[in-house]
Amino acid sequence: MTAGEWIRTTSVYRSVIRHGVEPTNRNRSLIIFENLFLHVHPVKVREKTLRFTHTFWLGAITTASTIILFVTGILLMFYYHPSVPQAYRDMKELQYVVDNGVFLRNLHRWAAHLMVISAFLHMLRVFYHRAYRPPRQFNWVIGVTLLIITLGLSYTGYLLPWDQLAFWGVSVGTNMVKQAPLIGEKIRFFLLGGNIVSENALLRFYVLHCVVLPVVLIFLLSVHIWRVRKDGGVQGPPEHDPSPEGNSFDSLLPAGREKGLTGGGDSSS
Amino acid sequence: MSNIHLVESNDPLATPWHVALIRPDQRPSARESEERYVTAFPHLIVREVILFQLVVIALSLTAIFFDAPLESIANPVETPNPAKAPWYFLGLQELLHYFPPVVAGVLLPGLVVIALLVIPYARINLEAGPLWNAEWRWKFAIITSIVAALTILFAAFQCWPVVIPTMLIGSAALASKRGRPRWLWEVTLPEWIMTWFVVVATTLTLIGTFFRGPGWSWVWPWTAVPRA
Amino acid sequence: MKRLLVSALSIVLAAACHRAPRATRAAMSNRPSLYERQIGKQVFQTYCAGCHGDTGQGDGFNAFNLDPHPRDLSDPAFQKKTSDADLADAIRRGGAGVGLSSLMPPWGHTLDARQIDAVVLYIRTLKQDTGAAK
Amino acid sequence: MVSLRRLFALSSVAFLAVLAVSPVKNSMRPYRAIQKEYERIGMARATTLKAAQAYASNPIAIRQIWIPDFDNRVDRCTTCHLGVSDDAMTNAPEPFTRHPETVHTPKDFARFGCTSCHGGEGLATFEADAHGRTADAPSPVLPAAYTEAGCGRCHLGDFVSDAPVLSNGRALMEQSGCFACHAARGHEDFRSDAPPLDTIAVKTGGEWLRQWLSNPKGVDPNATMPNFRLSRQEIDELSNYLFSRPVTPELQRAVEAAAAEPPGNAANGKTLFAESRCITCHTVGGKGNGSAPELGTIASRATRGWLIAFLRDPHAFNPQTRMPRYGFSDTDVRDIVAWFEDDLRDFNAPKSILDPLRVNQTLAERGEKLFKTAGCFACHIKTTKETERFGPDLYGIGDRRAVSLDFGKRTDLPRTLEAWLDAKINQPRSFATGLKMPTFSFDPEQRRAIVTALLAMPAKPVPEALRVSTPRQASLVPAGTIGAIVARYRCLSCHQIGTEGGDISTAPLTFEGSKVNRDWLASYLQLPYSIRPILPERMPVLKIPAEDAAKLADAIETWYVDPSIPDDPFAGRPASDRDAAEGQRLYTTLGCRSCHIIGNNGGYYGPPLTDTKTRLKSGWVFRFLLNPQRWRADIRCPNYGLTDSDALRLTAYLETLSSHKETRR
Repeated sequence: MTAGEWIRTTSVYRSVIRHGVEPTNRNRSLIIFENLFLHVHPVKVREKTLRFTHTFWLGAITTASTIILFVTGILLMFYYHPSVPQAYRDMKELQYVVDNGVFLRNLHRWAAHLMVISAFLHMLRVFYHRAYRPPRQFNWVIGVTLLIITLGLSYTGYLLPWDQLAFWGVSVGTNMVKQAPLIGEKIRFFLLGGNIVSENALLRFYVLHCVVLPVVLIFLLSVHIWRVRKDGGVQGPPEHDPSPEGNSFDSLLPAGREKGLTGGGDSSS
Repeated sequence: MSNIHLVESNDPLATPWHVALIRPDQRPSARESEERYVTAFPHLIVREVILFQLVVIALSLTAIFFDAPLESIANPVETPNPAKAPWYFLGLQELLHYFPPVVAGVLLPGLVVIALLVIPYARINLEAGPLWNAEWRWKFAIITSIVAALTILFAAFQCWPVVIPTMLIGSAALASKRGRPRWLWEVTLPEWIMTWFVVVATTLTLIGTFFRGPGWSWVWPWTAVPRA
Repeated sequence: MKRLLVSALSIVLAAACHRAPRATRAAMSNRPSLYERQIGKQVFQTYCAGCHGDTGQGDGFNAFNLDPHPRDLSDPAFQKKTSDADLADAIRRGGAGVGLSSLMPPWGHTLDARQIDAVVLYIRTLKQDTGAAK
Repeated sequence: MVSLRRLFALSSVAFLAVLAVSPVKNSMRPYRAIQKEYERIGMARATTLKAAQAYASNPIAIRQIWIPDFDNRVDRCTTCHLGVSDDAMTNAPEPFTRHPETVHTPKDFARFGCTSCHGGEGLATFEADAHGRTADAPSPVLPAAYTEAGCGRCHLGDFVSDAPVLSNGRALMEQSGCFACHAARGHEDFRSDAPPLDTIAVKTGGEWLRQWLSNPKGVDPNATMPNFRLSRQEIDELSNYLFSRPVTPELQRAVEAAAAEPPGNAANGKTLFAESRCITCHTVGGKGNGSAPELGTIASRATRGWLIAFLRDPHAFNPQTRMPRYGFSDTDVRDIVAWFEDDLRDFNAPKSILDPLRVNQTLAERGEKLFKTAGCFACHIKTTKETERFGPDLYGIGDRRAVSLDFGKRTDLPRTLEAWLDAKINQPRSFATGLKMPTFSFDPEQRRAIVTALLAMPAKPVPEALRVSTPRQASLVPAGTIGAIVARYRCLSCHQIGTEGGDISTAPLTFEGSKVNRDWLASYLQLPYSIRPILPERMPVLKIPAEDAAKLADAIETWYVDPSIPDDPFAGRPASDRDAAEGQRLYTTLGCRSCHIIGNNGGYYGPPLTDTKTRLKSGWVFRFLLNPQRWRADIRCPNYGLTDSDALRLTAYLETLSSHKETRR
């Protein structure tokens, strides 16, 4: 008996993992069913959706950036004080004293940029593939909301280093908000906790960046991904009928139904 | 499409596998669906993990070779010239250069967000076929006049970064009526509009990021002096 | 094990380099910092130049009525034969203190050790460059 | 599937490899190697086994000095500069060299850290960042030439001991009138002592004014007015404007009346001039103190009438002037000016040099505008609004980041703050066209001093508790009758009382009453003589009337006394002849005669002691001998470290010295 086999006989292991390791379809299904995180996937997927050009994996890239941002962000929070001038000093401390501090900060910064870009490209991809069509209308709306939240996260995070770039970037941005008729001034005051970008603004942006927006993001992202599956999996390029005059069942049927009928795991959760 | 009815039922016995209602003016053709299915594990999951690793590798390499910018400590009395917003808002800031703040800072972004949100609910998007599919005379007149109106409107504000893409995309849309190349002919009206939006937004963002110097004046990226 | 190695190594090194510190301290006087020279110059011009002259040649305006004459501090031979410690001692205790003319007053109560060191450093810069003169 | 597995394996390896880069880089940070090097050098230099072990057992870690009281400063410089307080590291290679001893080192390392004095980024653990050799560094390390700027951030006084360059720079800035145009912390109430221009039309001629405006220093080497590099046209406009200004009627009458007076006796004037000791402030042919105008060509500079009227009452012409109002008689003044006209004139000057200018009204109007736009008013018009200065303010100039400076045309300069400042002072208008700052002719040493003083102006003042400044004492300057006498003879132009007054005289008056005998003082005021013949700056014969002199002497005897100086150092036990003889022996063995004259014997570096008994009070002599520098910090007389009894014996000896045979008591 190898060590691996022995481990699999222990009661602790069996209390955690309830399926075997043999590559049978049953085990492969159980892996998906029995894992909270994996069960957003169907058990079976159409093979062609795995092709790179089908979706360009843009949603996955955005999600991957999100995961990186969460990990690096939590680590950075251990070293950060949202106060003046300590916030800026903490940037210096990351650079000079904290082990891998520069790497963490760089990773967080570049991942944030990647997330904005990939989310935007994801939106374009979905649009050009007409994947917003029924039944995916609402998921499109959630997606647009997620894009706005992504911009909000990036923007609130922009202030936190409290350097010239941050201060003036945020000053310029919040001055645009001020232009909104009637409520512009009020919104700006509400965002900044005052009439100028000050320590209050730093604290508000910090709370928005580290608590409010991430929680909303997790919530909406879960709904978004869950609905991708509920709506019949990812939708790639619209399928062309070879003859323009002709009509196929595919274009008549809502895309989601089709897979449900042909044995996808739609109704299994 | 009112002659098509979908049968909604969960009873597999009551629901035949395929129901086809064939319009009298069209010939019946049932395409054989040869969809192959694979289990999500490992095929999808492994790909996802690889993708995640690739993203981490790409970002780590970037993080190792390029440091995130950090300037001197915030100083409310020392205004940098120009003071720039984060890059994704520089398109808006560039618009601010041409339009009154209410228009550029509130109206236009608000319109964009609303337009994006209603996309899946607008009939024009759902039913869109190739632009020149039918009623082309009428469409040609409308599109020509809209493009012309937009061009004149933006030209009135001397907003050339919008005028030029508008004219280019507008003429491309009109030119696609010729039917060649084929893929161009197939582009729908919503797609033309989105393309126009993307090109304009990208142009404005690029200009705001790389071509704007002190006093929001035009500079070339290669002649740009370090910010003072 | 590592500790043992370090100790052994240090014994060897200490033995090998026993003479090093003395040599480096002597070398120090050739490299006063700019600031030290500034202080030395200031002290010299305030307290010494009246008799020893601005360039240390013993030609200050008060020199002519002093017998014996003030020392020519720029004289290379003098510079060579007098150590820093001797110079500092003469400044501190005055001529009478080191068995020379009492006309050179003791400065030990007026200047602190740091200022005297600085002035010694400055006096060293007054040495005439015989090579260049010829 | 196989290729997917291979890809997965490959990407996993790459994934782990890439994530390992940063920790590896982290473990190879430069300070680690530097600390190992220090250990090596330390062990090589160690003379004892214990010392060597100490070097070996030093952990490799970031070291820092934390100063909570000073903006929460953290200095990690000692992470690499490990040997700053290690005697064995004298002359070790950088970064391990021991810090030279200064007033604050090594004792104050823990109190002030490193960046408080030297600048630089204390938090940094990389050399380039720490020393500020990056493009956007907020405070680069001060270059060695400007090191004393660090002292000036806490030491706010004009004179900072042990910082000669800084002190010189601050004095130069004050003298050159920098603060008339530039606002700076601590100089808010600066007033330029440039003369008012109201009487210029009756004082001088158009030709002289033209020469002066084109280059003040060329006309008078003592000029404090900088060169404004005016064009011929601008000079014409300004001269016309200045000559068009109305002259105060009384002064005009006085000048005209004086011009009509008969000529004086030049020979007598020459004698009067010499005993008036004008070169205590002025120069003649370059000889003299130089804090007032050169008089070698005075008769070609001002009209006879103006000179006579001015000498009679300078304060009517310029209430700010430091020139005393001598007690000359009307004839005296005529004689002096007659001598001026004979000898002190510019013999090469055109005859018309003092001819008044015929005012052209258009030019004068343009000149009035120019007077404002060129900033002349900043020094010459006493405005009530002192908060608004003509030039840019100097707040925080020492902390300006190099990237925020406008180098303009000066592409030749290194992009550093000190290079920018030095060039600004040297050639202010070389940066762009249309700049207004005039050109001062400072030599490189003076520029270094001024740049040092500028670099000492921080953006944010150091915390209150760390500031060292001479407290502004309540004024000890008298008012009333005595005050009027002091003001008339401008005692404070040369002497100090408390913290006020000039620095030309070596004798501060704050405790003068404890120092000199009243009777001696009264006669000295009427007819002073040279106490320090080596100095060109001597007490002028001000022709103070006996009555005024007596009043002054009484006031000094009463008010300006130091209670810690005993009236009778012998405490009721008068010194014996033996004590005096012993004192005389001390006088010889200590070598006092190298500087002091008694009779005909001795040097004249210090004041002669022949008349000690008449001049000085014994209590003061005793206290002075114990610690000369207590009287005045820059006293050259060495502290011999005398015991009380030796000092008393020496006092007893000096008390026997009197040129008058009779004794007063």
